[in-house]
Amino acid sequence: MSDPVSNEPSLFRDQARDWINTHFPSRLAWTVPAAAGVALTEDQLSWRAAMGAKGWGVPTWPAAYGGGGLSEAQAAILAQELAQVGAYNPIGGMGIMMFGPTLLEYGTEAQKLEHIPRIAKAEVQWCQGFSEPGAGSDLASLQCKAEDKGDHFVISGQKIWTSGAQYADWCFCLVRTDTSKKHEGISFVLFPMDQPGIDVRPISLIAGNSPFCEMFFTDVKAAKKDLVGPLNAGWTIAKRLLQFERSSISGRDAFVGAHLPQLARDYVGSDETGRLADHDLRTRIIRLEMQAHALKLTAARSRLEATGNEGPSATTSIMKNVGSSVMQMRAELALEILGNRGLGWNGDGFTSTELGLVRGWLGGKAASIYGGSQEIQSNIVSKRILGLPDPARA
Amino acid sequence: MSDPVSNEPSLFRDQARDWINTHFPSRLAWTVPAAAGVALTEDQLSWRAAMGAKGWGVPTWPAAYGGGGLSEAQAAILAQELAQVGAYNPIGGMGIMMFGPTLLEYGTEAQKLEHIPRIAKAEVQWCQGFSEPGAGSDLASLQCKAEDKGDHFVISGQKIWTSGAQYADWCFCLVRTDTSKKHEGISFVLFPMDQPGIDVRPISLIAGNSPFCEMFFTDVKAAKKDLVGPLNAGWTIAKRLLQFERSSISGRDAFVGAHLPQLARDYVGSDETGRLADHDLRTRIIRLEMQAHALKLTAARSRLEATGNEGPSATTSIMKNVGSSVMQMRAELALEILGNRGLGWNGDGFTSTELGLVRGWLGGKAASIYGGSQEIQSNIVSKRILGLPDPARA
Amino acid sequence: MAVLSEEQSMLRDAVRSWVQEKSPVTALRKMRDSASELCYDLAAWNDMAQMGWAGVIIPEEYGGSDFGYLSMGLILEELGRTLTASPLLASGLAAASALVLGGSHTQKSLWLPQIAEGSTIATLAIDEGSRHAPDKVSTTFIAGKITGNKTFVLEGMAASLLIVSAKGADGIGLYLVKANDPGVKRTKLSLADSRGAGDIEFNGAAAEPLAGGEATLEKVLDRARAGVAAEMLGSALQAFEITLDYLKVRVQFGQVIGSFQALQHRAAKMFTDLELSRSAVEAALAAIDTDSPEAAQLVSLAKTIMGDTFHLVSNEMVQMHGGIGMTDAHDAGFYLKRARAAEAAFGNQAFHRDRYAKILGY
Amino acid sequence: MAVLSEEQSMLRDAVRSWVQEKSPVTALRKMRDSASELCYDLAAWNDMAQMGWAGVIIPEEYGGSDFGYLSMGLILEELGRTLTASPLLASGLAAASALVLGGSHTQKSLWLPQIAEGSTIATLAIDEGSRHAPDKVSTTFIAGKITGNKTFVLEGMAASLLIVSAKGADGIGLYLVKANDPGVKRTKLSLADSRGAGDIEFNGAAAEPLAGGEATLEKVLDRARAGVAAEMLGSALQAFEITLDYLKVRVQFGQVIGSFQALQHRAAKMFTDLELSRSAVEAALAAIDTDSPEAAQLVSLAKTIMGDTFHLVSNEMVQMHGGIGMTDAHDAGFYLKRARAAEAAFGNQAFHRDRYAKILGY
Repeated sequence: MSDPVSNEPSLFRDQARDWINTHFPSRLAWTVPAAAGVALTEDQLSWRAAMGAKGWGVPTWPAAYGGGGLSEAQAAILAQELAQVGAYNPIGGMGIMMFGPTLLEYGTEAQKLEHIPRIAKAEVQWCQGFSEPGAGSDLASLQCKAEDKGDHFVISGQKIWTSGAQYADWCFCLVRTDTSKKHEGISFVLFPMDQPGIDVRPISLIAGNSPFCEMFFTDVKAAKKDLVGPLNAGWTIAKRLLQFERSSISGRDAFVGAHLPQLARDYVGSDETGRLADHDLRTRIIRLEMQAHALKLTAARSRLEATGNEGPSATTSIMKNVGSSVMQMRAELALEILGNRGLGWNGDGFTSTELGLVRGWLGGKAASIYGGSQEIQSNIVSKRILGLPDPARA
Repeated sequence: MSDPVSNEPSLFRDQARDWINTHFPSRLAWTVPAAAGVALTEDQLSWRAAMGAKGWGVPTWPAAYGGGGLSEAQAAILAQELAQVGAYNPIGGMGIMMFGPTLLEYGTEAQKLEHIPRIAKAEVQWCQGFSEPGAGSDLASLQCKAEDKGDHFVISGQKIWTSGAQYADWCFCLVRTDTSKKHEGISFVLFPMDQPGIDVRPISLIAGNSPFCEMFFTDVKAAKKDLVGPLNAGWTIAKRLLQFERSSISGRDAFVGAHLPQLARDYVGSDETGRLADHDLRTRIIRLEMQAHALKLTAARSRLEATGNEGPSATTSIMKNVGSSVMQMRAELALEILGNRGLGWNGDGFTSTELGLVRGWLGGKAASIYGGSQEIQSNIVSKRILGLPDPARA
Repeated sequence: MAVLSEEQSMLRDAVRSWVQEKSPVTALRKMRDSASELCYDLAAWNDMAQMGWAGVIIPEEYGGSDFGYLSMGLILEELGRTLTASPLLASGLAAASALVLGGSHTQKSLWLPQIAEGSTIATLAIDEGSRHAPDKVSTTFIAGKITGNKTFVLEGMAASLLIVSAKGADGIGLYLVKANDPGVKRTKLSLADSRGAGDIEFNGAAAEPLAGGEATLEKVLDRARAGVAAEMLGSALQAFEITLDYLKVRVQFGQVIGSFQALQHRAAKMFTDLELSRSAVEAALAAIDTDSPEAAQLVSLAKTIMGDTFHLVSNEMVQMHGGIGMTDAHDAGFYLKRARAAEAAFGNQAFHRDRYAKILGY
Repeated sequence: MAVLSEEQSMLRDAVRSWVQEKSPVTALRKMRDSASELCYDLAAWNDMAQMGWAGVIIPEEYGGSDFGYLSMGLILEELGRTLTASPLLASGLAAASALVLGGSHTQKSLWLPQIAEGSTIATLAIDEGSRHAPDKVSTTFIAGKITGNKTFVLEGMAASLLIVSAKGADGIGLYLVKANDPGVKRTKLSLADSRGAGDIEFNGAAAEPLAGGEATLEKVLDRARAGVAAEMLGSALQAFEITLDYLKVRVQFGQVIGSFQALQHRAAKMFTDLELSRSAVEAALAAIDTDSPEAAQLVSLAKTIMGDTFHLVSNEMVQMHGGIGMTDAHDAGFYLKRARAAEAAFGNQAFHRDRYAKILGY
């Protein structure tokens, strides 16, 4: 599955470059992965298969489970070499960002061997059965219940805000296995989505798309072997998974969106001193750009400091909030820069960039809600990091 | 004490103007009242006596208690006429803003006849014995206690943040008369300051002045006749007094401080388009000026809407917070405008205006702390006005 | 709330009950989903016109009630509560103002009664680029003909009378152009807030001037701005109240979320901003009614404060509702989209901050 | 915290224990109350110099340790925690940088060893007006003589060597002037933060140029700015930690006030800003150490973010302490006053926001 790789950086760089040149279909250069639900071209399939076989879609996961087995330094070199030729990573989704790392920590050997290699090859798409209508920020109040039927559980209830449920093969799901306790009555189970009793309904969002679904479960089955961790110990695993989720989000959001200085030069113009003509707007663009820059430096510092650590630390909580706020503010400023042209919904009257910025602005409002809302993140910082207490209950 | 005044606005205006021309010493034109503790000049004494005798220092208070007995409309005309010739109102202080209005509502006829006329003539200075070291925002947790000794109370304990205690003749004071209850164990008493057992110590503040004092009471006496309202019913009266305090503060703070556009023109200069040369700073000055302008319009609207009402309503709580925030922001911006010259403490290297702005900036930080902190005001708005509940106690 | 006359109170109450009964947010949703060409409900507009709302600022001799801008503001505020789409702002306020301020007796006699009865929709065609810049005009008026491109004309597709800013011999002025002139070409724009707008090309369209040049233009724009601000006030208030109601019923962690102090303080901030906004909006409308020299300054103040407030409240509406606020099935998205469109209309906050300071000389 | 070398960790620990033991905030208070002429404690300064801190960025051949700017930042951060007043920034960092970057071998040989051992205090004299504007220089260098007025020179009264920006034949450059030159007249300024500064008049004072002109000046200023930012980081961290401790002990309404969510979220905001600030400050110092072309941009970023953060934290320190924070007996006022002085030093946030964008071309 994986050829031996050199530990010498410059040698590894040569090896990586050679491999990419051999396997990356040049017609895909500078393209992006297909959206969820869209059929792949032959090139896209071949690139995914190659990266999956090599394990380089998840370069630092252990080779024993289909990962690349690379060091962080090698993974960084690989990323540079991929970027060099405009090659995207074809292995992505929930399984990579959240479920895989969690299962690597909490799964049994059998579970890891069953699921991780298929994630690493992007053969299986996962979805996340966490939130419920009454359990959003207060996730642990979830009600969806699993009854013990000997060799399997039977699950009934409702989940909501499930990304890509309509395309998913498997679901990792939080279920209530003890109604007498709150946090200690939750279990973490896996089950396939192609079974009776699962009703998936896409939710139409304000941006006009439907990236999330509601899921209604009626007597859905999960095998006992697919219980992760002990019974009623799912909350600990869920918290860890949410850390990975926040970590992946925080690294991502802040740099999504328009290049504001350039957009403003195009739409607003510059004055004779070379400054953007709208000074009020310019000041706010600068503040945003500085915030984004500082976040980028913080992410780099955090990676450096974590060298040798076990994974994302609690400080990722600050990055999630700053990241989503930077992203949302960038979208707001882009809209303001566009002026009247930032109000389009569809039609020929607007360019696709303009329409994309409007849709992106609306879609981005979710960033401070999902994966732990802004308020929850602030609670986490103030309680876990700063040690501020809960109010006394009198 | 008070000549009959006409109810016809133009006639009243003539009367007011005549009276002012006769009684206002022209040497005082455009001067300000002497600071607390400074001896008055002959002119100042004569002006205070004239206004006190006429009752026009408190124009809308009932004439029966030494007030002016004027309508709101007449009081407005009087204020205009005073402003016209640069005449200040020599009757001020705690008694006017807070204690007088409260006693007018809650005092017995005998109490009003004893105290209000002397306040209206500025013959007696009052101070406020409310806060304690352990009872700031949570005022009702006060400990200073009063024991019933038949015809009088004996008071022991400590008060803090008492404005002008070193110059006060009387104190209105919250004391604990029942230790078994919190809010329902507080009484509102009055006592003279020139008696044994009162130790007043000025507190040195970060601005370098000492406008507040600590007061230590050891067996201080308050006569039973000087209990305002029923025993253990002082909290209601205190809340009303705090409303008057906030109302007087909110009307005042927002317009304290430098005229920023002018200050900025002088220190920063303008560009060729006539805009202030520092555009980043300019944007923030505009925001502040707009906030102040909107607050001014709100104060006017609130006065208009309150026509016929019984006094300051709960909406004054928003004005206190906006007022103190505008005042503090104005001071911050003034400092920024001054640049290096906004860092002076004393000496010839700085103008008195510059030094005054620095001291004012520091002193103004108290505005969001006293008279109900910013946090308390926000609690009041969210609970009393918006009806948001306290957290459930589990 | 400003102290209202008895007639104003009655008017406000009438609008309020009509809006709640006949024009809830579902009306806008239905209109959007039907992909209406007009972008407003014609029957509702006829109702409104019949109740005289289109003639509120029009003198009685030209078929209006001469009730003033504060009264018009009351109507727009109530309409704003449910995001009611109608040509009232473009026609009954902005275009009518242009005719009232700059029209000859003949022009007024012809157009104002039709506007007041709602049979003619008129509108302003001012902006040429993506940003509001009424002093930057390339459109020309030469020998009775208008030539140039106007963009983002509110109700541009529905209007039969266009009031166009153009450069003539004496500088910038306003001109009347009939929308059915062969020299007029219109293109519909599909907007996020589902309101009606179009781009308009003028190729030598016949035009007649209004009096007063740039001074009239500025006054007309200020009236439109104050009107938008009044509408925004209603929308922001409703968005806030919906959110406040949700804070009182949504339970997480065994508490209604409105019991969490961080949310309480953010709610208090919104309430505060709404109170300040109301003061500014009402002062601007009142200043227009009295033709105060401070009107321009107050209008810029109102448009800015109101813009910032609606911006904040619409964002908080989504955030405080959490996931449900992100769904199209909830109304939050409608308020959010309308907020940005209203902010941009006739100059955004940055434009009006700059203008406010320029008026005051810094 | 940046990943430190072993030497850097040792240095930081040494500074930390010295600061906590020898230079708590009470030292500044005592200095202020004694109305010291120098505005720093001479014994403490001698301690610091003896430990080699004044020579950290000076090459070994001129008596320093050549330890770099990140190391100097570590020292300043620790000193900033207790607001320690010393000429380290003015002399050991800013003036030393000018000599290192622009000095001839002779100049370096003469001055750098004295600066490194702390026996000579040197400082920059740059600003001429109330605002930082290093490109606006009226002071002239003609025929070996400096003439002009400099204001707000840090440690201006203590310094024996002045490094002055002036206009010479080739434009703006830096010049060495001895403070005891008969053409130098100094006036002490009494500042809110109790640090030392003076106005300086130059009337034909003898001067010798440093090399590199305006480019050197900018690099020197960037080093000073990064140093101030590092000091601010320490001050802001300490102010935050003192406040956090208070939130955990002060009881109102039967709760420690740190249990109130609104205060918790404000604390979380401060923590977040401090983390972002640290990243920017360390990146700026590291960029100077590697002479990165991004140094100027990173320095403006650091000075701005750090300025905004210290501004916020110092205000919250007073507000969250309530009345006690307003008293001179508490340390909050010292942090507040120092915050504003440090914000203004070598360009405030507005200056550096503008500069940041100009560097990036917008």
